[in-house]
This record gives sequence, C-alpha cells and structure tokens, in this order.
Amino acid sequence: MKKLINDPKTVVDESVEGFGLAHADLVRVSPDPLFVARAGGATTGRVGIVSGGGSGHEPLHAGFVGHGMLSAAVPGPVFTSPTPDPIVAATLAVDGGAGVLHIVKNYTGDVLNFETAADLADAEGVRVVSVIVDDDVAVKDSLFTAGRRGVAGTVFVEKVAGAAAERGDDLDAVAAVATKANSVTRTMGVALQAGIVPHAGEPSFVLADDEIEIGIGIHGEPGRERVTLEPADRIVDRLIGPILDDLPFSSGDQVLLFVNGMGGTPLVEQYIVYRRAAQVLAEKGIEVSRSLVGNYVTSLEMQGVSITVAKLDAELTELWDAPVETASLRWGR
Amino acid sequence: MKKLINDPKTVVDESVEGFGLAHADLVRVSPDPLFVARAGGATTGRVGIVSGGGSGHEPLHAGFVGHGMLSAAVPGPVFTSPTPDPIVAATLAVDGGAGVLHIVKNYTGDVLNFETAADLADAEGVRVVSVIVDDDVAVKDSLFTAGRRGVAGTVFVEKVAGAAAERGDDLDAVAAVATKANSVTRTMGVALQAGIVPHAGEPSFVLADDEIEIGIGIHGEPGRERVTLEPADRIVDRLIGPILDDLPFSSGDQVLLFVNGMGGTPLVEQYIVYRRAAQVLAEKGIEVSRSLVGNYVTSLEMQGVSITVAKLDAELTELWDAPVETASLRWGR
Amino acid sequence: MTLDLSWVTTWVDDTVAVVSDNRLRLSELDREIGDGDHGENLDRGFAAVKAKFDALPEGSTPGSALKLVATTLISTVGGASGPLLGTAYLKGAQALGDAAELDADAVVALLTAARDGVVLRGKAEVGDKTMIDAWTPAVDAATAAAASGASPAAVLRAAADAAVEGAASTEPLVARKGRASYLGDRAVGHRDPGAESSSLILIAAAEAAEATEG
Amino acid sequence: MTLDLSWVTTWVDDTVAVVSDNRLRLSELDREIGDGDHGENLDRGFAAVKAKFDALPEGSTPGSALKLVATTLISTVGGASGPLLGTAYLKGAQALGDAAELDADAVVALLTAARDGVVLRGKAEVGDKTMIDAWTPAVDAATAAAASGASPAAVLRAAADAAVEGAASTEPLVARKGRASYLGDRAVGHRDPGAESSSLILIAAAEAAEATEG
Ligand SMILES: Nc1ncnc2c1ncn2[C@@H]1O[C@H](COP(=O)(O)OP(=O)(O)O)[C@@H](O)[C@H]1O
Ligand SMILES: Nc1ncnc2c1ncn2[C@@H]1O[C@H](COP(=O)(O)OP(=O)(O)O)[C@@H](O)[C@H]1O
Ligand SMILES: [Mg+2]
Ligand SMILES: [Mg+2]
Ligand SMILES: [Mg+2]
Ligand SMILES: [Mg+2]
Repeated sequence: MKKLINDPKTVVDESVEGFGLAHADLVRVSPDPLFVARAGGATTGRVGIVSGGGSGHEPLHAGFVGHGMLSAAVPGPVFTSPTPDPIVAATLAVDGGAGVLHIVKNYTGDVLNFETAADLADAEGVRVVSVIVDDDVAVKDSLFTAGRRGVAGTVFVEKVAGAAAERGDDLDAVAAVATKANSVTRTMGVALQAGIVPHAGEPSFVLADDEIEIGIGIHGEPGRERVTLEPADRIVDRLIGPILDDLPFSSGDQVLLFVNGMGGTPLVEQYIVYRRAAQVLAEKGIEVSRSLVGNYVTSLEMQGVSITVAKLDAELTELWDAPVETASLRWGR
Repeated sequence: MKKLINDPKTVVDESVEGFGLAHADLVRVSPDPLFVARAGGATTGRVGIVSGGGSGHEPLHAGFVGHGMLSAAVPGPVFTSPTPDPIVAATLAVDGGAGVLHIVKNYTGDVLNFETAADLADAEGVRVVSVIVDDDVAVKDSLFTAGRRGVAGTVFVEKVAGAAAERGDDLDAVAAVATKANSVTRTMGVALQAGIVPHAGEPSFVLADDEIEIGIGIHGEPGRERVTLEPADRIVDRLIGPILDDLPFSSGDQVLLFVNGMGGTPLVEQYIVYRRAAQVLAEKGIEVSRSLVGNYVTSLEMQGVSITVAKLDAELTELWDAPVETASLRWGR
Repeated sequence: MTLDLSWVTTWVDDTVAVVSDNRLRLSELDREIGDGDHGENLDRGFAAVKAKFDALPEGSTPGSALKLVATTLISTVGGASGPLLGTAYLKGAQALGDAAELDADAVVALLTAARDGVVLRGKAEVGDKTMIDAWTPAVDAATAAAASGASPAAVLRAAADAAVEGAASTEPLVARKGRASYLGDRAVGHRDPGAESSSLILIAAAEAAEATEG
Repeated sequence: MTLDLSWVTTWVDDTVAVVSDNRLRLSELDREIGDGDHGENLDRGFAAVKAKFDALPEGSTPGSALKLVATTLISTVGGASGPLLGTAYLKGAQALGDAAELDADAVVALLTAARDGVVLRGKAEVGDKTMIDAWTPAVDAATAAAASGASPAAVLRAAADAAVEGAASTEPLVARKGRASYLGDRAVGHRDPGAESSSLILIAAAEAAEATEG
C-alpha cells in the first residue's frame, strides 16, 4: 500500500485540518470533537443541516459545507461512522433556534450513532429531525433487512435540503424536501477495483483482472453480482436498467443525471459513462434537464462509478439551481 | 487493465461527446475536427483563448471552457498532442476579430503542432499569439534542451488569461498577463503509481511497492529521482523546497497554493499534502492568500499529486477572483 | 459465591487484552462480509475504556463501572457495534442498580438486559447473522444454569460456551442485518465478526469470574 | 538509373507495412524513455497516408505524392513526430519540384531537404538523441555515395545503412530534446524511438528503389 499519509491513525485529523486551512473562507474546523461547520456560525432563525459518516468518501460531506448546503459535517474514522459526541457538538453549534436536520446515509452504524446523538441533542433542547437516505437500488429492500444503502444520491438530498433551509423553510418543511428528494432518487454503482483503507493496508476486496462488481456500495460492500468486464456501454445498461425500473421513471419525466466517480476512475471514463446513460434516457423519452459528473461520493481510490437519476419537479429544480458555495459544489455566487 | 471504455480507439471521441451532452449549457462540441468551444460562439471584439494537448489530463482543458476562461479546448488522442487541423478549426471558430491566444504546455509535440496551427490560422487572417507554459521545476532548463514542462500551473495561466480577455484586454495584453502568470508559477509533482494509457494497456512505468517518483511529469515521464516511500510530510518537503528556491519566493509574498491530484489519489490525501505545504509556507512567512485543491490536471488514474505555488500581485489576484463558469472551475456566477 | 467490582475490573482488563490480541482477526472476519474495521473499532473503544479504568472513581459499583464502559464505548467505537455494545453495557449496568455483590440471578439479569439493549437498538433476531446470535443463546444458557443452582462463574461459563457455539452457528447463515446483509448468499460460509467479538467478551467474563472465585 | 513515381508509391506501401509491423516495438521503445505512443502515432498517420494513396490523383509526380504524405502526416500523427516527419516530407517534396525522374543527386537533395526540415522545426543536433541522429548520418552517407557515382538505389542503401547505425548510436546518449530529455542519465542505454522509425523509413526507401531498379 502506497499512500500520501503520515500515519494511518492521523489520516482523518490531518486531512480535515488541511481542509480547514484550504477553505478558511468557507468553514471552521473543530478539532475535538471533530466536525466542520460553516464559517460565521449559526444563522438565527435558520434551520441547521448536519450530515456525516465515515471518512473516505470525500468530498462528501465536508466539501458540501457552506452557503446553500450543509451547516456542518461530521467525519468519522475512515469508513466508520462517527460516534454521537461530535454529532451532538456539531448539532448544537449550528442550531440557530429553528432546529437541526440530520441527513443520514442508511448504514446501521450511521443510523444508530445519529439516533443516539439526536436523543442527546434533544435533551439539550435542540429539536432534531432525521432523514435517512437510501437511494441504492442494488440492495433488496425489506422490513426485515438493513434496507437500502445511502450512496451518491446523498449529494442531491443535501443540496436541495440546504437550499430549502437557505430560503427560510422551517424544520419540518426542510425535512419534507429532503424526504421527497430521497424518494425520487435512485442510484447503482460498479467497481473495477477496490480502494485501500489506510489502517487495513490491503484492498477491501479483490476482483480478478477481468472481473467487475455490479451494485457495489461506497465502502466496497459487495453488490449484486460479479461479472466479466464488458464494454462501458453494456455496463451502463446493467446499472441504468434497474434504476429506471425501480421508481419507475417514465417518458416525459425531467431528471437530474449524475455520474459519480468512485475516486480512482478518470473523468475521461466518467464522461463515456455519462454519454451512454444520456443515450438510454433519451431513447426512453426521459429528459435530462440537469446533470452532474465527477468525484462527489467516493470510496477512497476505488475504480468505478455510480449512476444516479433523480426525478425533478419544479420545486426540486429550483432548489437544485439555487446558489451554493461550498468547497466542492459551487454556483450562483 | 480494467477501464470503463468501449474501445481504446474511441475513448476520446466518446468521452468528449459525453462531455458535450453533460455541459450543453456551457459548450458545443465539434466532432470532426474535434474541439470543444463555448456555447454561443465567438464574442465580437473579445480575444479568444485556445488551449489543448493530449487527452488524459481531464478536466484540463475542456473542463475550463466557458465564461472567464478558455474559448475553446482541443483534445488530442490520449497523451498525444492534437494535430494542427483541429487547432486551426478551433482558432477560427473562436476568433471575434480581436485575435486568439494559444496557451501551450511546453512539450515538443504540443509546441510544434500549435506552431504549425498558428501559421495556418495566420494565413487565414487570424492573428495568433502563443504563450508557452513551463512551470515544472523538476526539469532542468536550458537553451539546449526541450526545457521545462507545462504542468498544473496551466490552470492558473488559463484562469487569469481568461479573466483578462473577459474584461476586454487586447491580444497583446492578454498574452502579457498569461506570460506574467507563467513566470511567477512553479510546480513539482510526485507519483506513487502510474496510470494506464488505454491503447497501451499497461502502466506507463512501474514503481516498486515502496518506491515513489519525485518530479514526475503529467504523462508519467520520469522525474528527478526515485526514492523510498516516506511519510507525506517528508514528501511534501521534497516538492516544496525546490519550488520555493526556484523563483525564489520570499517572506511577505502572497501566493496561490494549489495542490493538484493526479487522478487516482483521494482528496483525503490531497488535503494532508495541503496541510503540510501550508505549514511550510507559514514557517517561511509566505502568505497563502488563495488556494485550490483537487484533481485539475491529471494523468489518467495516476496516484500522486503536484504542488503549485504562484506569486500573486494585485492584478493576478483580481483576475483569479473574477467570475468563471466552466464545467470544472466555477465561482462568481 | 458472589462477584464484585474486582470481577468487573478483571473482566474489563481481560477484554481489553483479548480485543487487542484479536484485532486483526476480527477485522479480517469483517473484511470478508463487512468493511474490515470491526477489530479496529473495538480496540479503539476498549483502549479508551482501559484509560478510564486506570482512574476509576472512588466508590464505584459494578453497575457504575459498567456504565462507564458503556458511555466510553458509545463515544469512541462508532460504527454499528459502538452503539449496540454500548447499549448492551448501559442496559446491563442499569439492571444491576447499585448492588455491590452479584449472585447468579444478578448475572442473568445483567446478560438479559444487555441482550435486550442490543435488540432494542438493532432490531435483530436470532438467525439474522449478528451479535444477537451469540447473545441470545448465552442468555438462555445462563438462565438455565442459574435455575439449576450454578455459581455466578458457572453461569458465565455456560453463557460463554453458548456464545462460542452461537458465533460458530452464524457461519452457514445469510445475513439480514448490518453490512453483511448486502451480500446475500455470499455471506454464507463466513462467521459474523460481531458475534465472534461478543463471544470473546463473554469468555473474558467467565474467566474473570473463575479467577475471582478461584 | 532513375527513380519515378512508382518508387514513391512502393516506398510508401512498404513504409505503411513496416510501421504497422513495428508498431508495438516502437511504442515499447517510447515507453522506456518517452510516453509510449510513437508506434501508435506513426501507424495512425501512415494508415491515413495509405488511404490517400489508394486514390492518388492522376498526374501525380514524386514531389506531389510526397507532399500528400507530408500533409497527411501533419494532420494525423500529432505528437512531436507528426510535425517533424511531416515537415521532412514537405521540404523533401519541395526539393524535387515537379521532376518525374530522380537521379542520385535528386535523391540527395530530397534527403538533405528532409533533414533540414526536421532541424528547422525541432532544432536538434546530432548527439541530442533524436531522429536527427539517424537523418544526418544518412544524408552524409548519401552525399558521399552520390559523389562517388552510386545509383539512386545505392545512394538510398548507403543512407539506410547509416541511419541504422545512427539509430543504434543513440543508445549510450543522454537526450537533450524531446520527452527523453526529462530523464537525464536514465535515458542512457535506450534507443531513441524516432531515430529507429526514421531508419525503418529509410530502409523502406532503399528496398523500394532496389525493387524498382531490379
Ligand atoms: N442490527 C444489528 N443488530 C445487531 N448486531 C448488528 C446489527 N448490525 C450490525 N450488527 C453487528 O455489528 C457488527 C459489525 O460491527 P462493526 O464492523 O464494528 O460496524 P460497521 O458495520 O459499522 O463497520 C456485525 O458483525 C454484527 O454483529
Ligand atoms: N526537437 C526534436 N528534434 C528532432 N526530433 C525530435 C525532437 N523532439 C522529439 N523528437 C523525436 O520524436 C520522437 C518521439 O515521437 P512521438 O513519441 O511520436 O511524439 P511524443 O514525444 O510527442 O509522444 C523522439 O523519439 C525523437 O526522435
Ligand atoms: Mg465500519
Ligand atoms: Mg505522445
Ligand atoms: Mg465493520
Ligand atoms: Mg511518444
């Protein structure tokens, strides 16, 4: 394992410190308990939005802290959800009196730690509402399982919720927007090669030279099936079919098409994936009215991509278009 | 080799097609000869700016086409400079009557092909001025060699030249800004692992499990020396020392600090690098007044980073801050 | 025969050691069907517990000491296992009240409340391939042993043996909770890391009791 | 003994074949001290030349045919070698004017102008470890052969032999131009790919002339 790190134990602290130095105009870093909040502190009367989870998915979440998106991000150790303490601290720090929304990716660890944190923040008099993101169609959903995972669609949920908070919606309204955004968003991913967790020192899983994993999770959790490497267009077809069937999306829909790099796949390949995905949607009469391509929800240096399709109505489009000023997503200011 | 491609021969065409689909609000793609120009065409009386080079460095250059930056980008085959034809076509397409600046990274192939293209465009009545970017301190410079390479500093040169063109500077003034920007910019990179050129199918070079290459170029050209893997802070010291000595930078200077990912290195590591680089500059009394961190000038999925330091004066700062709206660099609108 | 605070401290010390010794093995189990951090998570948590126990407040009871384990794990482990095991210790501690001495029934109450805490948070059932597959057989065996008049140490030994078997019983299962549930059939043949670590914790409890009694 | 258009077409055909056959080897040489695309670049270019030559305009002369090679290479090869070799063919073509038959002196003029074209663009000298290390010895040998009365085919054979030696002579050199210059001492021991491909082109020229004469 070769990594640009000093010590597997200090990776997250040092990286977040660097992040704070690089983006001092946007954020403040609390080193202990570790969280990243907007520079300038809480805005009185505005709903705060906190998200977080294991590190290794950068720019998620700290890269989305700023005007029009998150109020704070809580980075856990690599691929391990943060404990309740920093979540509570971040929640208290961003509360402007209007309560705080927790946006939580659906992993047992994240859900349980945010749940505990929400109880504790409540006990401190801060009202917390939680929205669970579970956009990954690769996983079979049922009452008796852990349910679907939260993956790249989290960016969409965080963006529109942030815009709703920025325009002054109250906590229930912001939560309703986030819930709606999650409900219209579907994602599926593929891995060609695993990333390496610093303290593990070896790949999270091993794929043969001609194998790919369809339906991969963002921690390298296995997906639906391993298949032999195919041309990109065929792989895209394997991802987008289940996505479109699931909601279902239909002709005439307006959508956001989001091709997300997992960290180690060059942009040149991500756009090849985008091309085919756009073709498939066009064939089905689905109109791509907004798009996003790049490394937004990564899995360290994993090679692979995910495709997210989110159905847009007028409100979600407006909230997506609203100004945002964060380290990794910025427009309108 | 596992890649999300259909065919090594169609990688660039399909990727650029996907890029055009994803960013139809910003750009138009000319498929043959292949170039990417701003949507909306040339602006009468404004200087056009064309850059280009081998593909595989995305988002450079097409990701920087748009308001306040490039007028057009000409992507060659992977790691191979484009021929003169598409450069000429792009040059003619973006000329608004005020002439066109060519921003060329200093590689023999790029220089020769752009030179030929400039001659041909001149013959068509379009005045072309060329600025060569050669920010890489890893390479010994001399009249008798090919000279320094153009690497990540290209982003800085393209940004400030684009802003100068946008505010209405004439061709000589825009070229002067670009020349000044290049002259105050220094870069050095490190590779932990090579990327794989699609048609080659194997890594451009091989590093042992504990080896890194200091002074790497963006096509995987070898650098100054191979050393044993060290902690990130020591590696940063190896990069930033020669950078600061070269100009030289001195106490009291204001600079842009730009940590650039080579494609396969996660952001979490890039910020660890940024942290140390910022520490070193602070120790020397050099003020980081602007910063940039991310994958901007890549080498496919190469693992590694480069560090760029550019000395800012009031004009360069203003031009850096000016609004820009491109696929990969955006602020102020 | 009863157990007191010294049993708790010995149990905690032994757990710290066994978790540290098994760190890589537990993460390896987790790499096979999860995300490979389980040993790391617990080791971080129990190292923090050890630091707290090095300065255990005067007048601690078994219950207050176990509560300290709980809050420390909740604050330091993260992941799924942090809140789950933390809640186990928390509910177990609450079941003990401020008793200074624990008889066999108190031990059963401790284990039962601990297991119920995990279920409360994680909603898993036996057969879901989670730490519950170690805890529930352990609680059942402990209950039976206490009913037949066993000593606290013997109750814990029965629980530990059942937990070991329970951990082994996860191997043929498909997971329905936690990360391994994403694997479907591919989890078959692998042991659940949380069930394994829970069995180690319960073995440590039995050994500590035997050492204290002996 | 003179050479005419059929020599040019045979030369081009042979070059297309030899470049295609050596594509991987040339790229391998380039991978060692450059960016690994030289074979690919030339193959793309000469495949395009072949397509153009399949429909060579009526009334072509050696000069106009070589100019077509030049413009096609410039438009399709890219990289450093595209403009350099393109300019070589362009200047060589210009040196021939509209002559239909080439004697030994014309061949020397062709090679000299080609070499000068490469120098004009690339500013390399002998010893810089570039294609000039093949071209300049080739020009010198051709000049000497013509002076001693050799046939065009013999002039080209002398050029080819010298180019082969020149390509080999690049191995011990440190590069001062092109990508290999970034390598410093590490380029030592590797043959320059552009010198090698130039020697292949000149061998093809000699063989085509021998076949035409023979
Ligand atoms: N819902 C649940 N109920 C009980 N135990 C669970 C549940 N989900 C996960 N676990 C346990 O947690 C263990 C994984 O813990 P750990 O690896 O530390 O956390 P994470 O999965 O967040 O990385 C699993 O092996 C399993 O025993
Ligand atoms: N300045 C120069 N003068 C002459 N030949 C050069 C010069 N620079 C490079 N070359 C030749 O070009 C060859 C490399 O060509 P190629 O690999 O196709 O282009 P690139 O280096 O752009 O990838 C080198 O082997 C060398 O012979
Ligand atoms: Mg985990
Ligand atoms: Mg090249
Ligand atoms: Mg785990
Ligand atoms: Mg080359």
